[in-house]
Amino acid sequence: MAIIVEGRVITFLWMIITFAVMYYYMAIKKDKDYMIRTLPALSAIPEAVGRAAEMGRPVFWSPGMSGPLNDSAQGPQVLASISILEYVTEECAKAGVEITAIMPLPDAIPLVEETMRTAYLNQGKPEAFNPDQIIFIAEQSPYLSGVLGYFQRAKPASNILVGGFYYEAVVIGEAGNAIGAMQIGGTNNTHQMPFMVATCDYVLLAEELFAAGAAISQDPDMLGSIKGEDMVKILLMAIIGLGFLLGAAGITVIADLLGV
Amino acid sequence: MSALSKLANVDSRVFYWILFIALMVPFLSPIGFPITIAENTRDLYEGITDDEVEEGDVWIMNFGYGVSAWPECHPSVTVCTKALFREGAKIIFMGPHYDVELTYNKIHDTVRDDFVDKVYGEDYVFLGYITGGESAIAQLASNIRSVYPVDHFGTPLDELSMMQGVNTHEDIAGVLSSDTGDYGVHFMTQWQAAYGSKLAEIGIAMNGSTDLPRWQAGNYFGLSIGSRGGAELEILIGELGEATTAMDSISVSHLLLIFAVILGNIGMVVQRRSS
Amino acid sequence: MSQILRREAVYAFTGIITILMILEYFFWPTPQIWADTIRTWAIIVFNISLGLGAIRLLMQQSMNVQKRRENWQYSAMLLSLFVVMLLTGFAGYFATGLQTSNGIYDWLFINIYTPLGATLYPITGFYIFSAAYRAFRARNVDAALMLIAGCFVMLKNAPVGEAIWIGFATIGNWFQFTGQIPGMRTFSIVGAFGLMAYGFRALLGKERGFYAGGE
Amino acid sequence: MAYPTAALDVIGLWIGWVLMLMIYSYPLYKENPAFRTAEHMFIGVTLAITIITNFSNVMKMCVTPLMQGNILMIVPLVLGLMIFSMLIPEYQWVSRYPIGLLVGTAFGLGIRGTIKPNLQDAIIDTITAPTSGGAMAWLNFLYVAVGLICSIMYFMLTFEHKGMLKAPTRIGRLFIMVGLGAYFGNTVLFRFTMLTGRAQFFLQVLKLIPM
Repeated sequence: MAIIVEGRVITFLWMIITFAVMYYYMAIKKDKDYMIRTLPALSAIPEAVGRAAEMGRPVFWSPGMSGPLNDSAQGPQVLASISILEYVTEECAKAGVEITAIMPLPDAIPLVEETMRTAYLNQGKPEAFNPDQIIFIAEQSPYLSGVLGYFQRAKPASNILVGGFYYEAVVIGEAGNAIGAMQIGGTNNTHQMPFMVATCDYVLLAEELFAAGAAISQDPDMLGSIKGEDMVKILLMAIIGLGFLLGAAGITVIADLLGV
Repeated sequence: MSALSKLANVDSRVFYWILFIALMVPFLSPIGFPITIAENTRDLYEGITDDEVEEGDVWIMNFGYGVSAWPECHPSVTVCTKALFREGAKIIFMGPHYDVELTYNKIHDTVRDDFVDKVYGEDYVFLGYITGGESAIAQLASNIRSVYPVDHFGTPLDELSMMQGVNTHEDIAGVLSSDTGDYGVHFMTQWQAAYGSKLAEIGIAMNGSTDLPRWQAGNYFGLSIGSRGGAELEILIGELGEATTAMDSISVSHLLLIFAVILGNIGMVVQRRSS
Repeated sequence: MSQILRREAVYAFTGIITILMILEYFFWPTPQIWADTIRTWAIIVFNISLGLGAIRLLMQQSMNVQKRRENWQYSAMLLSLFVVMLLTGFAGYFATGLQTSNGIYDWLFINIYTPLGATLYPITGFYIFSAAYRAFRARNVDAALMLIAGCFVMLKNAPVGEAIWIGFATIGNWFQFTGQIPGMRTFSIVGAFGLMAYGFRALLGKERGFYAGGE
Repeated sequence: MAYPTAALDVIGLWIGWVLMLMIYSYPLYKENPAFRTAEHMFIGVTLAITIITNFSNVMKMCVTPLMQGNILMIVPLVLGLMIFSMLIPEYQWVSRYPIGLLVGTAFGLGIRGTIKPNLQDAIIDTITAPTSGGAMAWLNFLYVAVGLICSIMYFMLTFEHKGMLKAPTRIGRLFIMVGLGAYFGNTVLFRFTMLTGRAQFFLQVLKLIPM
């Protein structure tokens, strides 16, 4: 392995194994449809829309401050959130419930509009979609004020707070609690997960957010790569388990190998 | 609704007023609870003092925080700047926030005595604002002058004596990164993991939970967590400052919050029982 | 031809750059000039792209004023302060290379931007208090565990905790140095896998959501 | 820092104090014109600072070297300006190339940089037995290893949490809750410290405590 830079051999092997396993499940075993495990937060969406229908109040969706679509950390969260928006909008169109989207992300507006329009179309109600259902408010504080003002006025029955949230998760989550809304949260930003767990009824933690997006979009590449990830996680757990037992016995071969 | 169950629904503004006033009281009559030093903080201080730092070593100090996080990060950065200067190290100041110049001016104020006998261009330089995330920090490791052709004041780096022969990660003895955002993590993935560079995080407390496993795994040689870390560093250097002053307010506000949490939970239990 | 330019060529372009960054790391011990060039270009493009958000915000605020939308006066004030700050800043920049060399810009920077910047973000201190009070409740085992861990870490961080009872610091230190490690380390590991999965799909040209308007 | 003496500085200090109260009138009272004024002032000032700071950075890194003969710098300049085609619907596709450069660089550097610290170093630390600290150290060693395996198992996304997996994944979620709780506790310290700075500023301007 002299051609691989010293000290980066295991890193290289790890990357190649991960990519190979993912490719296997994305491309070669394409015929088999992989299913994402039950995600309580996803299963709760019909309940959230049903609640809104009963109470005659709207459903609210927002992806949080996140960041531009081309941000490698925040972009994927916005895309997963928009997949979930499609599912929520279809449920709302089916139940005749109003859905409002407030978002601070300029570059994602075309995608959100396109997604909601398609969702209404899929339910045979293209005329029910009004672009004004999407409210764009830039910058964190105005966005927060806009959302809290909307909560005071419309008192949504259910809030879908999924995406790359920052500290607005605390404020919106708590304000949603105060008006008694049922809340489904989800983020891959570790720093906001505690607040979502504290203020939401259901939460998609970390990768569950992307899995939910894949479960809805049924994108075979996404599903295949998530299946591949799971397989590599099994390998990882085996290494940790074996390494732990050997480590406890004073044998450091695995730790030494990992450091090469 | 019984009085106890009302506890579960006190108007938030009541707490906000109490909190804001409670934060002020200790400034007017300080209490001064004892502070023990955490192992991670001691590792940081010992990693930038005595034989860990040689005369003339060039260090990077990344101001990865803006004016809003001054109370959280600046006391620790102040102590670490003093410690490095007293060991004869040279410091490159930089940062990814628009107001990095204000933070640079503030370090001159809080480290005034140590700056007296230091000369700009020989003992320290200020490269100024940087943006571009992981790409920028990766490129900094490879070629500082491609990211910073000139310093903040427009002086070409080649005209600054301390920057002679300093252009890649190999020429940097160590990096101290103080972050509200991700630049410290970028230094970890693109400097420490890639080249084994000596790196420590002067972090905000919120990131303490993600930074601690990294200090334990050896990615950071030391770690300061929030204003509490600042107070510990002030004790280690023997010059109490802003962080120590703030600790009393932190104590009062934390007790208040725990009291409110208990209140809320009692209210919830009572509400459950009555319904 | 134009369809290829709009799609396949873009995905290939992205994939090639991803691969080049990876190859440089594993096959060359020191950074390479061609990779330096790509990174430097990416930094410059990133700098320029930040202008996009600014333009969109200005367009929105100008529309508010033009159409006399609700609260348009605030937008008018925002725009006028923006113009003053921009002109004085550029005056300083083009005179000396440093925008803060202009007295008006510097004064606004120190006396308007700094206090507001130092005030707006800490507003979360209020909200975390009511969030903790309202939502930090032991509704179930999960919430109870989160509550217990949170309270002991708070009592360890605040010097008064140790002053009341040394046990608070001991238990709090356990949660800080051991208790939270599995959970936090899992997020780092899972995050690394997520990044590799997304990067791999982008590398294969199968991740298209990044581009304006998606697919 | 001493209390300012120059008139302009004293005025500036008091303006900052009033602006702070205008902002905190929102949580302490309710959303109101004073808050909105201060907030819009901040957005306007920040917007100008953003444009000027980035403009000067592009000048330093790209335009000046270009004018000094580095012809290649024309490429990032053009690529960067291409991103503004996002504002013109029919030419939006042109912006995909600069975005491709940003996304490709971000993922390439991200992938190569994340594996060692987040996977290798993390596992090495998890499986390295303690060399001191007695029984408690060994208990903690067991706790972290078991906790890590169960927590990772929780994030298996294509296997139902049933049968053999039900117990370990349930335990895994509890380990994650402990982590999030500690995270919450640390976040409280961060948020309160920032607010403490404002409480201190409030008193300093009133000269009740020294600057």
